[in-house]
Amino acid sequence: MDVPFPTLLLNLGEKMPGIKLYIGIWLGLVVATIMEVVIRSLPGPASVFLTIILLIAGVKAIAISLYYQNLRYEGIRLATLPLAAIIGIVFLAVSAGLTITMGM
Amino acid sequence: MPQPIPNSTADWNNLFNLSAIIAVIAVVIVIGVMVFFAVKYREKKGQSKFIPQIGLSRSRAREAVIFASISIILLASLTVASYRLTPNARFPPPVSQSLVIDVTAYQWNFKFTYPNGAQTIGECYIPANKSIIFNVTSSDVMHNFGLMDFRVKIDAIPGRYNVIGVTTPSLDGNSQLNYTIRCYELCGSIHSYMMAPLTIMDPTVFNYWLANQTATNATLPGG
Amino acid sequence: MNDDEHTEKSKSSYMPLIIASGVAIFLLGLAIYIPVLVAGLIIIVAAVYKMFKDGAAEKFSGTKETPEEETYPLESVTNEKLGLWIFLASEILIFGSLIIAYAYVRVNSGSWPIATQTHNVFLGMTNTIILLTSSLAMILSLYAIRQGNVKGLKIGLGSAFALGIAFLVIKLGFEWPELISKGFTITSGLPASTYYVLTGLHAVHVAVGLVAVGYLIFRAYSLGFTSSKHIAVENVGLYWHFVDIVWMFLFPLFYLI
Amino acid sequence: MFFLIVAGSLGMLMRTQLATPNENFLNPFTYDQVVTLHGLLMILWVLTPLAAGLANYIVPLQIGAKDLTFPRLNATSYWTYLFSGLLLVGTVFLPGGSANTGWTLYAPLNTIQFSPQPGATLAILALALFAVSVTISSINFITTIVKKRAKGVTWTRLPIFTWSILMTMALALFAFPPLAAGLTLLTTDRIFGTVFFSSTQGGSILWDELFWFFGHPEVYIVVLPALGIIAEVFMTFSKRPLFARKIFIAELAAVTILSVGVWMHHMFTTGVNFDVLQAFSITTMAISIPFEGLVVGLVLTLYKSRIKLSAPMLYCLAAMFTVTLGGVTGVLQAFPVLDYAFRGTYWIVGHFHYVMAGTALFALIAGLYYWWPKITKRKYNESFAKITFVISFIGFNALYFPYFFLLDMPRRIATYSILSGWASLNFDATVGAFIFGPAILLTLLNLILSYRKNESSEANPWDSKEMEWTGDYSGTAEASTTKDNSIQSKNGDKS
Repeated sequence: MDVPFPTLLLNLGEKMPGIKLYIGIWLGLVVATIMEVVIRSLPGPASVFLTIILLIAGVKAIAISLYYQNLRYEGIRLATLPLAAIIGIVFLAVSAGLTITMGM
Repeated sequence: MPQPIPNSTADWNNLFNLSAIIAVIAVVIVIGVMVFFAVKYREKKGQSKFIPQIGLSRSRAREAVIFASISIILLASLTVASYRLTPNARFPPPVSQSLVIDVTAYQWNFKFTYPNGAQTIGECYIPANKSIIFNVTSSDVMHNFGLMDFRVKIDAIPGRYNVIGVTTPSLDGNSQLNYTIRCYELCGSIHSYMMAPLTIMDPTVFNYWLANQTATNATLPGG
Repeated sequence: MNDDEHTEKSKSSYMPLIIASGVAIFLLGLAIYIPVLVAGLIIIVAAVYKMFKDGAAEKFSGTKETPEEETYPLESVTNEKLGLWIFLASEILIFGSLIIAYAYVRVNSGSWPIATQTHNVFLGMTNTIILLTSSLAMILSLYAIRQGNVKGLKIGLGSAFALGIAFLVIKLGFEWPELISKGFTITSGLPASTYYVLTGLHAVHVAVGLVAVGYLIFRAYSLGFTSSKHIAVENVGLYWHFVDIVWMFLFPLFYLI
Repeated sequence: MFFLIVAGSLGMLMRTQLATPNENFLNPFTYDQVVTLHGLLMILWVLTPLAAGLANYIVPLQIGAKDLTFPRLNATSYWTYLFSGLLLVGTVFLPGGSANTGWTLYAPLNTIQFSPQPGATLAILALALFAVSVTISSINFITTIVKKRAKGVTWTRLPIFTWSILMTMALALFAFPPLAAGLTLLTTDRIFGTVFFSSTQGGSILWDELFWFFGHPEVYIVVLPALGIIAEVFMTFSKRPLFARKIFIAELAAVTILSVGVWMHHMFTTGVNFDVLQAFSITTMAISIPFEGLVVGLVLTLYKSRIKLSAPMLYCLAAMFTVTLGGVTGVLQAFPVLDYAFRGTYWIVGHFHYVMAGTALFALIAGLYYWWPKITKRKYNESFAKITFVISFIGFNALYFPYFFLLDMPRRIATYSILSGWASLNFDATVGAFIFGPAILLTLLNLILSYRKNESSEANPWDSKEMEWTGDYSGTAEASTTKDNSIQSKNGDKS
């Protein structure tokens, strides 16, 4: 518990990637958004849309939280907070979902 | 002549007594030990504050595991017992072998619709020695179709049909058996009065009554 | 609880009391009589303005931990950032539950209007890109101030603010009137309910974010940030990006699927 | 405190109403409102903040911090809490009265169609404001406990009460947002005419899900601090280290995590998919195992000790009794088939009053007595405290034990017929209520009186080994034994 913590990690929060990376990410996000819309306009079963589009959305969210919210450089310990919340939500979603689909 | 106890109630009582006994034993042990300690190790006058250490610095993993496993065994056995009973209520015998009654709860009464379309309000008549399936829903707020004499309950939820099944006992000597259906979910001001008598009759009498219902599709005066 | 009062006294500020009472009066009005709501709103706005003036929002920030405190396992994180992340976790839970509610009623109800026919996908996409861009502006302003570039900070914040405004204008000024004219009003059944409540709540978050960004701009001009002193920029940024993330999900859920 | 008295008197009103069959002391509608307010106030505005209030003073002391991390946020949380409570109480005076749906606010009875009075809307908004307040303070506490521990207060040496508060607050952080979401939907339903809960497309089940996802953790939000207090008091008054401290903490954590995963046992009779319900009944039984571990650990703490039966200790023993009884009755409800009979009856009422009113209230009073000299530098009247304890304990059991025999009496009924045969037990309960209520009032009076005659107490009246009393956070004394899992045991050695 009381291990001495490497001092070089202490100012990780301050470490930031270059400006180019941010703009690159932004371009990627915009492209992803347009892709979502394009995919929607393609013919095909709705369930496929749902999965693909939500996957893209998830990727976008992760990208934002990793780079814009700087989580990638904060280390996993801080990330556990949102992760815990997401796990809780997924749990609620699954249980609630079961009560719809298989409810008698 | 005393009213017979429905099977579901008998099973329920057995399970309840069993688990209640275990529970009481558990309470008695825990509290007994606690009170015993509290009395035995009470601080006496002029007693030195110095107490000999007995190895408390040691981790108590073993004891914890033992306690946990004991309770796991108890709970598991009770669980098995309880799941053996559960299906009686939730998964009744097929519709073909049973009388299906649609129950619509509303503020503040129950409406019973019989297979032949006959309706009664605020009172229910069912034959003895038969498996009955209540198909419960609600037309306004959330109610609860509670049949405590059979130890079963199911929520009456708008937009949703919930099934609860009971097997009626035989009359054994009584002309008819009288039970009460209550609402067990707060549903508004008159909740306290929301109940309906459940009458179990001899099957032939019941069929005659039901036939009459269809002939003159008269709904009985609501309770 | 007396203990809270003790803390309150020792800090001798009436701002929390004023804000709380304002919110309370606001809710009172919301429930009973709308003019009261306005009164509450005025109190809140006044309090917020007061906080702008004396930068009290900074005083809300925590006391710095002294080096001889145990901070395992989060040594590298400031108290404010930790607190903000905890807050964001709760926000995740709120929006998550709302989205679950949406999915729940949607799956339960047999028929659901086809999104692309109800909603204007183009406007939705524009809004998405606007939000993304404002996020970019936000992070770039943080980047700028880390370099000590105050001008860049001001530009970044300004554009983020403007884009946020643009988002709200498009949503409330164009989309909702269009939908309402189509008879897709808030009272017209579950699809409308879910849409207006979720996007509405998101819009409220955007508005709150705008206030915060406005505060940052105000600070940037009055007291000023330096390359070492810019916790507020980073934390507001975190919140802003979170609002962005939420929209990343709301957009496909409502406009595409 | 104020809310405690209000809610308590509401409870008395109910008991008066139910004392005799066909009573017309309150009309049914008023009775429903009383039920609702009593539930909401007691659970949310009394028990939860009482623990938070104690923690607000004790946690910084226990971890050697000057104050919470965000004093302003703390104040904000307090004032929002106060105003939300005032709003809720205020709803009574509105035309049409307050919410009449029971504290579970089941849909669709909570919608505008079935409870049109504005008071209900305001009550819901007050609840939302309270959720905000709780979220703020949980942010504050978690940050404080993680970041502001004095040198030497490592996670291993963190006092049990602080542990319990940490977990309580984490749980609150998890539990309240879904409630807030549900309340948002409900508010828009009531004000802007959306149709979430009035819809028949699973509206009311949806409310169940959201509400109980909050509702069951809330029970543990109330109970965990109580356990923390009991542990502290046991350690101090038995001069013993906590039995198997690390395991105790691990069990606390297990309870915390599991408690998020059991809420559907409140929905056994909603007729939703039965496999899910059985899974949840298993998790419910799973949670009882670490919980039992906690109780056993506490009891074994007393083994071979020197117990001083002061008032806090007595209250904690009482709390142990009630938590055990409430716990086992809870386990019985974990079986769906048994719950078919229990649901919505006075058995349930008895169960959760034993857990909440019993455990939480007794333990919190114990905490008040225990830390009173620390908080106010005053001495309370010990013998008076003991007398009030005896009275309140007798009253409590006279009040709630009969409920276990009212197995078929529906809860929240305003009255019942003489034929039901519930009269005598209800009368007992009412008598108990009229013993219990005044006893609690006397307890408060005792604390207040200790202010009046200012006879100051010494710094550490219980000569406790806990850090908030000794003020020694360095842990240097135990530095040699950091591997030792129980610091206090070394303290015992030295003493």
